[in-house]
This record gives sequence, C-alpha cells and structure tokens, in this order.
Amino acid sequence: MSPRIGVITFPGTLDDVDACRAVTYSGAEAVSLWHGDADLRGVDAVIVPGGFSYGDYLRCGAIARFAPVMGSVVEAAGRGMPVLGICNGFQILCEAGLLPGALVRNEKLHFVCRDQWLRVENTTSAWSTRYEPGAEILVPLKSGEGGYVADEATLDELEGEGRVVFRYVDGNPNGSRRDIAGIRSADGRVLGLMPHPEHAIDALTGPSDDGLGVFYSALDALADAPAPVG
Amino acid sequence: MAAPDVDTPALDTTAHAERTPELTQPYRELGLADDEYVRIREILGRRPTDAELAMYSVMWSEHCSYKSSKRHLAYFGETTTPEMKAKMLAGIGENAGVVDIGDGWAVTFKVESHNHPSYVEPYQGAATGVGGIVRDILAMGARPLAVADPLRFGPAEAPDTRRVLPGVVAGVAGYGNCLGLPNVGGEVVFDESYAGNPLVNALCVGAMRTEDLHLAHASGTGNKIILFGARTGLDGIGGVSVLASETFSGDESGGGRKKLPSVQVGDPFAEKVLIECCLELFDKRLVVGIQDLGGAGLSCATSELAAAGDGGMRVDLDRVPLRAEGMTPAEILSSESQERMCAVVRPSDVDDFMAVCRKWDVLATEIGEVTDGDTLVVRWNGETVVDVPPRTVAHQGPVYDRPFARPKEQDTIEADTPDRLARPSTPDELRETVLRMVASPELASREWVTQQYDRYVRGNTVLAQPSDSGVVRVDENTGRGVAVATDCNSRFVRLDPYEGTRLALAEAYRNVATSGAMPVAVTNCLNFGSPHDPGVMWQFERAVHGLADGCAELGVPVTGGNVSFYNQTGEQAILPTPVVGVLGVLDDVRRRIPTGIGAEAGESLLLLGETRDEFGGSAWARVAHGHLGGTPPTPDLARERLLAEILVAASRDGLVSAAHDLSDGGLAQAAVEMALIGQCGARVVLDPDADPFVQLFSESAGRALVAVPRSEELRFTEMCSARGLPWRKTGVVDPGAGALHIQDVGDFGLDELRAAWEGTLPALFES
Amino acid sequence: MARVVVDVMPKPEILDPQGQAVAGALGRLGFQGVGGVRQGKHFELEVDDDVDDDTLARIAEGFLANPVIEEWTVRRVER
Amino acid sequence: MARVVVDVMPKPEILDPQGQAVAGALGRLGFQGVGGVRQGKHFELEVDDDVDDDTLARIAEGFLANPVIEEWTVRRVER
Ligand SMILES: Nc1ncnc2c1ncn2[C@@H]1O[C@H](COP(=O)(O)OP(=O)(O)O)[C@@H](O)[C@H]1O
Ligand SMILES: [Mg+2]
Repeated sequence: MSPRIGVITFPGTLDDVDACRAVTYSGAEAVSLWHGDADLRGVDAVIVPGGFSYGDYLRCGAIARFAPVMGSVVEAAGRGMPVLGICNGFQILCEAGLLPGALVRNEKLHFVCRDQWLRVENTTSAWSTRYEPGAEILVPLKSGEGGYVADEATLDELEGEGRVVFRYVDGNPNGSRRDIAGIRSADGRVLGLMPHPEHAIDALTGPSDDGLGVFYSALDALADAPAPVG
Repeated sequence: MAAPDVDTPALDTTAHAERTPELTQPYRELGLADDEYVRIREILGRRPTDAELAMYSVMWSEHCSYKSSKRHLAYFGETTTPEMKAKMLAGIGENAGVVDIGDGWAVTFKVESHNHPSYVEPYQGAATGVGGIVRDILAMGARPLAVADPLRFGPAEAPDTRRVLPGVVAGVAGYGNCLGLPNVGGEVVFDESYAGNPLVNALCVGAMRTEDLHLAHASGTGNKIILFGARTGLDGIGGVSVLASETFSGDESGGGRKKLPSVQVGDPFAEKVLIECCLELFDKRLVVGIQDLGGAGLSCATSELAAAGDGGMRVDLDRVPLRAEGMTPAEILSSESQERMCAVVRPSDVDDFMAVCRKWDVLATEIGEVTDGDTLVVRWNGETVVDVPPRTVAHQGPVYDRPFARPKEQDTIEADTPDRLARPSTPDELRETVLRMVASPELASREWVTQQYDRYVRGNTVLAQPSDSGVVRVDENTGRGVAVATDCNSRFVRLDPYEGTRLALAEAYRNVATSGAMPVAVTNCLNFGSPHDPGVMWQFERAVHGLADGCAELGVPVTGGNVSFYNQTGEQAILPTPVVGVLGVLDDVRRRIPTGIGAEAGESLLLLGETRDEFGGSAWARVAHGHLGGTPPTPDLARERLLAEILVAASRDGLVSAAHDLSDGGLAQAAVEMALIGQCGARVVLDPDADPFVQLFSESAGRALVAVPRSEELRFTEMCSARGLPWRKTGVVDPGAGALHIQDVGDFGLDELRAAWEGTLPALFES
Repeated sequence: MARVVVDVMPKPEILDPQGQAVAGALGRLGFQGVGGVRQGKHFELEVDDDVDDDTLARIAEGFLANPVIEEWTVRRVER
Repeated sequence: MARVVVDVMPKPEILDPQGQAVAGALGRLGFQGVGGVRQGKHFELEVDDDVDDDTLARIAEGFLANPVIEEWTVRRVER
C-alpha cells in the first residue's frame, strides 16, 4: 500500500491542490486534512501547504498555529512523523515552535514571484535524501514575508548541525539571513522552506521538475522508518 | 435649501411619501437630472422615498445604467451573426459572457475598470477592483481561474506616478495573490493623459461544466433570498450620505452623517473563503440564482435578481447584518461593502445552505423571499420603504442620445505625420536607437511589476508574463485550456478611433494566436473621457463600431464588456482607451508556443506578414521625438485571421518552437525579447533592398516572428506560401553567441540588452 | 533629538479586516472579555529638536497616513 | 470596558526595512531633520474591566507579538 500523506487546508490556504498533486505524482496517496479537525486520519506524513492562512492577518502563520489540527501535528512530529511546511506552512511551523526562527517581510518590501535557484546543503532530512549533496535545483519562490531570521547563536547552531537544508544561490531574493531558504528539525523529520517544490513537478507548469525529489525523499523515509502509529 | 418638514417621521416610508408629495428631495446631489427625477415620480405615481431615491440614483448612474453608451453598444448585438453566437452560452447583459470551449467545459471572462478609486487610494482601489471582477465571474457559477490587469499611468518619471503605480501594483498583488488566482497577463502603459486619472482595469477568467451555468435570476415564489459574506458598512455610500443629513444643504456641522469617502477597503481573505463557500454551494446544487454585490450593492443585487426573475421580491432590510451603527435603509441599500453575495435558495435547501456557510465561517442571513407579485418591496422593521417595479430600476433607466461629432483638431493631428521626423540611418544611430527603445519606460521589461504577482498558484499556469498571452489549463486530464490577452494602443486610437480599436482587437487576437490558441471570444473595457463632450462621444461611437466590425470580420463575438466614462483631469480627457480582451482555446496546452528562442538545437527565424513604412502613433515616434500624429498602421483583419490559423496549425503539428507577435517597437523589440526570454543569442539578417530603419521599427500590424526548427522549416514555409501568407527568413538562432547580432547594425551582448531592458522600472519605482 | 510617535489607525467607519481577525482568534484561543480590536501602524521617529509640530503633522497627514481611510495621532515622547 | 493599547515593535537587532524605507522617502520628500524611523503595529483592544494585567501580558507575548523578533508594550488608556 502506498503511503498516505496528509495535506492541511486552513481558511485561506492556496497551494493545497498543488501539494496534493505533487504527492500523487510521487506515487503516494494524498489525504485532505481540515484545520478545524484534530484527527490526522491515520496519515504517515503531513504537509502544511502555502497560502495566506487566515489572510496572514496579524503575522503570517500566527493564527493558524492555534488551529486544532496543529495540536495533532505538533504531537505527531514529536513522535517522529515527517512534516513538511512550504512557504506559509514554514511560517506556521516556526510560529508553532517546531522550527526555530521566524520569517519577516522581504527586504525590498514587496511580494516576489520568481524562479529561484537553490543549493541542497543537507541530504539527511526526511524530505531531502533523494538529492545529491550540493545539487542545485530550480524552484518557484513566491512570498512577501520570506526573510528568514534568527539570532546569531541559533543560526550558528543550525549551520553547525547541518540543519540548513536549502540555500538561495544566484542572489538572495528576500534578505534571509545567511541565504537560508529551508531548515530542518534536529531529528531531521520536520522541514520548512519558503520556495515551492510542489510547483516544480512538471516542466509544463513550473520551471523544472526538480521539486519532485522532496516528495520521493519522504516516500523513502517512510519505507525505511515508518512513522510510529499513535 | 429645504424647509424643515414638520411631518418628518424617523423613517421615510412609502405611506409617508404619499402624504408628503411636495417634500424637497436632494436628487441633484445624488446625481439625478431634473427630468430623471420627474420620470421616477411618474413611474411611482408619487415622490420616491429616501430609500427609493437612493436606489434609482445609483442604478441610473452612468456606471450602472450605461445611459450614454447603450445606444451605441446595441451595435454589438446587431453585428453578431448566429454563426458567431454558436458557442455563446450567455452574452452581453449577463454578469459575464460564457463560451463553450468543448469537452463539456464553459469559460467565462470579463474586464472591469476601477479607475477613480485607484487614484484616490491606489492600494485599496486596485485591490477592490480585482475583488469585484472575481465576484462577477463567481456569480456565473464558475471557478475563477486567473486574473490579468491592464494598467495605465501618467509619465513614468512623474512624482505622482511613483505614488500611484507602486500602490496599484501592490493592491493587485495583495488581493489577487491572497485569493490564490494566478495573474497571467496585463499591460503597463505610460502617458501624460493618465496622470490625474490612471486606468486600473482588471480581468478575470473562470471555468465551469456547461450544465452548471448559474444565471442571476430570482424565480420560484417562496424561494428565500440569502445575503452572505461580509457585514454591510458605510463603504462607498458617498453621495447617499446626504440623505442622512438633517438638511440637504450639505452642511456637515448638522447632526447628520458626514459625506463619506467612496473608497472601499477590501478583505481578500474574506473573499477567498467566500469563493470556496460558493463553489461548494454550487457543487451541492443549493442555489437557484446568484448575484454578486458590487457597485450599487444591494440596490443592484435585489433589483437585478427581481427584474430577471418571474416574480416579485420582498426584502427585510433590518435583517442585514451591519458593521456600522445607525445605518439608514438608504445607506444599507447603497453600501458598497465588499465580499458579499446574494443567493436565491429553495426553502428546503436553506438548512444545507447555512451549514456550508458555517463550515467556511461565512456569515449568511435570510433577508427576504421571492413573491408572486411583480414588485420589489423593501421593508424596515415591518414598514415599507421601497415598493417599485424592479425592471424600472434595473433595466429601464434613462437612455441618452448624446451629441457626437468629429472634432476639427482631428485634421490637424492627422496632417502632422511622422514623415517629418529625423530617422536614424547609420549603423551607430540604429544601434543607439535599439538600445534607447529597449530601455524606454514604454518598452522596458515589466518584470518589476509582474514579479509581485503569483503566477504559479493552483498549478495550471502554462504561460504567463512575459509571454504574448496567459495560458491556463482548464482540464487536467485532457489538457484543454484557454489563453487570454488584453491590448490597446491608445495612441493609435487617438489618431483614428475606428482603425485604432480594430488594431487593439487585432493585437489581442494575434497575441492569443501567437501562443497557439484559436481565438473564440472578445470582451472589452471602454475607458473614455466625458460623454458630455461631443468629441469624446465621437471617439466612443467610432471605437464601438471599429470593435464590432472587426469582430464580425474575424468571426469572434463580443460576449461582454464594461464602459468607464469621465476619465479626465479637468477638461483634459485621457487618450481614448478601449481595452480589448481576447480569449482563445487550446485543445491541449502542451502544444502552447513559448516566446523564448533556443529550445531546439537549430532554429531559423522567420518573419511572417508584411512590413510597411508605418510610424503614426509608434513607440519610436514617441520615444525618439515625443510625437503623436498622422494615421496609425492599417489593420488587415483577413490577414490576422490567416496568421492565426497558420500559427495554430503550426502549433498542432509542432512546426514552431517559439513565436512573438510584432507590436510596440516592431521587429527590433520582438527580436530582443525573444533572445532575452530564451537567454539565447541570434543573428538577424535584414532585407538588403529595404530601409533598415523601417524594417526594425515599423509597427505594421499582422506580423509575428517565429523560430522554426531547421527540420521543419520547409514544411512550415510551404504551408505559408500555399495559404498566401508572406514570410521571409530573417535570421538564425545562435545559442553559442551570447549576443544578438543585427546585420549592418551591430552586436548587442545579451548582458547589455538585459541591463537596458530590465533596469528601467526598478530604477524608477524601487523605494 | 526627540522621539516622536505617530499612530495611524483605520477610520472607525472603514473595514479593518486585520483587527477583526485578531478579535476572532482571541475568542477562539479562550481569552474572554476582549470586545473589539482595531489594528493600525505605530511609527517611532527620531527627529531633531527644531522640527516643529506643524512639520510633524504634515509628515503624518501627507505621508504616513492616507487621510481618506486613516486617522493619525502624533505625540512627542520624553526620554 | 477599558481601552488597552498594545504596541508591537521589531526588536532593535532585527532589520526593519519598512522603517528604513519610510526614512528614505521622508528625506527624498524634503523633510529635514528626521533621523531613524522604526515601524511596528498598534493594537487597540476594548476589554472588560476585570481582565487583569497578567492576561493582557499573555495576549501580547503569546499572540500579538512574536518574541523571536518583536517586543511589545501594553498600556491602559483613560477614556
Ligand atoms: N500589469 C501587468 N500584469 C500582468 N502582466 C503584465 C502586466 N503588464 C504587462 N504584463 C505582461 O508583460 C508582457 C509584456 O507586455 P506587453 O509588452 O504589453 O505585451 P504585448 O506587447 O505582447 O501585448 C506580457 O506577457 C504581459 O501580459
Ligand atoms: Mg505581444
């Protein structure tokens, strides 16, 4: 049986359809999860997709992190379930404390939608094993508040532990500290990134299909070490 | 000034109106003419109540009633043949036109203007413009698929443009991105005439299964009227606030309401949720009829729903959830609060309807029902404040035959041809002109604007900026999709409104075809100055005829549109700007034609069409000489049709690997863009027997530059020759070169070109 | 140098979706007793002592706020 | 009911591009004498009188501000 990967929809979520499509392309089963429902429906991994949950009012991700489903996600992540936060999902995971740091308004103050080169810096997380270390991939970036910030000690720790998974190359699009595009949790099961791998699964509708590796990686991780049922 | 009325109760009911026929009413402040007010009294057989007056005044405004344009717009209907109508499921008169695109899919699209609010408050004006057009599409029962934003501003270097443009762009981005609708096209045009009156037009395209078409009507006695979405506040009630003042003299010190700004603030999150909520309601077949609330708010929604149905309607206005205290019935009827919809629902479905709204956290309130009479009755705490025949509000507004006449100065402009302008001739001059054109605000890359727009969301965007048209996939299984483009070179329209409008149509049509799509339908947004100016009315009349005649020649129907008058600063009208939107169909979006060269190993560049010495209204005349005069290029719509058929056929057979239409800036601009977008060099060879300047910069219509894989060159050129389309081999793609070489002009390094093309807008608008 | 604070708020009759979202979330989070919330912008300016109130008003009215939809207050803060 | 104002500002060590853009624009517009500008958020809450300072602090710290990047102040306003 193919693994089941949940994709959360909050009010204001936009890229849930895309995340589901990417999951399906990679050969897993996409399962829709609803923000107001704490039940994870027995999924093996969870994606918190992009968009503007609750309009991104107050602060990106600030309201969504309190949704009932997020309580279950935090708990499941604690048990080692792979969790991927893309864009708004990354912001939510930071607000929820699953990942350190925060995302702030782009340095140039406006929304940026562009095809962005990334370097894969670490291939040990549940969502990046399919890449060659140092590989460069082309993935859409589209966000207004994508600048990654954390204090120096945290940044040093992330670097030191190999937890910077993706870094911007060919120009920093938003002022992120140390060109950070994506980071992982200490146990490698939780990944958050601003660019959108789910929009790079087919050269017809994206700049490349480089993003598929993220989803294949999760399938490998689940095959190697299935998330414990809770 | 009105005498204080001793008999004034708190509420102006119909009964009170009967009793006080002589009461002075501020109809002029509300924008109604004397004879219009007289007509309202005749229709009702008494004076209108405050609430009725508010309704008639907004619905009989130019914006809602098309009173100056109706006469002329009828020409669209007269020129649409049954053959052109064959694929139209809904046309002019509905919220948006709908066309059958095959495989059981219907597509709807429309452009609207939000010009004046965007000058006052650029961010919110533009944002709510996007919100409004998306609700129009939603009201047809369609899922909105994509948006586009044709924009026009004052001179690029003007300080006020630095206020207006970034605000408008941020507003389009802020609202559209939050809705999750990819932005797939638009325009950015600069001209002095737009300095005090920018044009912010917004287009939305949506799709549905043909059987799901929802037309706005209220039928079925006993069906419930449900208002859902945001609460109703004092937004945009502008003029109507005079009704709430104690005296009608405009004295703001009195106890009445101050005149309120007519700017609305949008809540894109509320609209996103409203969209999902509506789609689920459609899916579960819980609505009989639906109408969006846009300009004129509930006045419009209730009167249009009732007018289109087979019965009457009763509305209890006191049930409307409010956001402000002490709102009067007139204010509630006229409020333009955003993110609201009005549905007609069978009584047995009301519970299910409400459950869906609760799921999405959308406020929904039953405010009335369909009655078996033929009047629209609005009550306030049980008392009748409106009792009108709805058609008189919605459809039987005044119609004017405004005088129109060709202004004499038109001769002067026409006589001032570009022939007198100094032309570059040496290679150095030509080279310098290419670079100067590429870097001009007119022709520079729009990326500073378009990178603020999400073009990827929902994963169906196949082409977007900077390609000739936006292409979105409609059906993921079959690959069926649509292309849209909007265009208008208002300088051409100024020189000749009839031919200029045909050129706008030709360009949008060609842009769609260049992407490999067959054009099937046309929409428009006619932006003009004051209809009281006979010269402006002449431009308008000519433009409508040009568009309608052009559509008949091309065999594509106009399915809808929008008119925006009074675009002027003081007495100075804008350049006449009939923005034309064309929709095309691809049976499989995989065969779309991109713009950038270099995709195949060896490609030849072929120029399709004929180049003449045509510089009236051209980008060169403006950039090099600040000149506008003469006559525009001559359109040849039969040629455009042939060009489109060839491009579509070539896309089907995989004969072309890239294409770009020639428009502003001519061949030089097209070649530069194809090289920069493809990040690939090329060599362009001009015809030694013709003037290089004319070849490089003429804006003759009906042309495209295509890249053809060497292996297909013969097949492609034979097809062109057989069908009578002139073509000329104009060069080769040269991936190794890193430069664009134009024979007898010089080399342009791609880096040099890129810096010129991409540097301009950031230098002007980066804060 | 003096510190000047400019607060810019949506006018009462203007929709404030951000404030509404915050108010709604506070309720869901179980914070009782919070009625309305309105959200605006808070600016802190370091200004030379010779910048007069008139100039500050022009900065607030003409630039920091859009008077069509927003209102503002200026105050000098002791340090 | 009391009115409570919460001001949320980017921490001093966090870059504030919005404030910088405002400062830059003021200079270009010819307003002399404005040094730094920082931009934050201003909330006005209507709260029942029995909501204590502790609750307000939890609202500010746990919700209105993100302590990783922002600092906040709460004050009750006389009416
Ligand atoms: N305001 C805008 N919003 C979105 N796309 C835009 C906007 N302005 C220009 N574009 C896009 O930039 C590209 C170049 O625009 P333009 O030169 O007007 O195209 P064309 O000459 O083919 O009509 C097109 O893809 C167009 O859709
Ligand atoms: Mg084009």
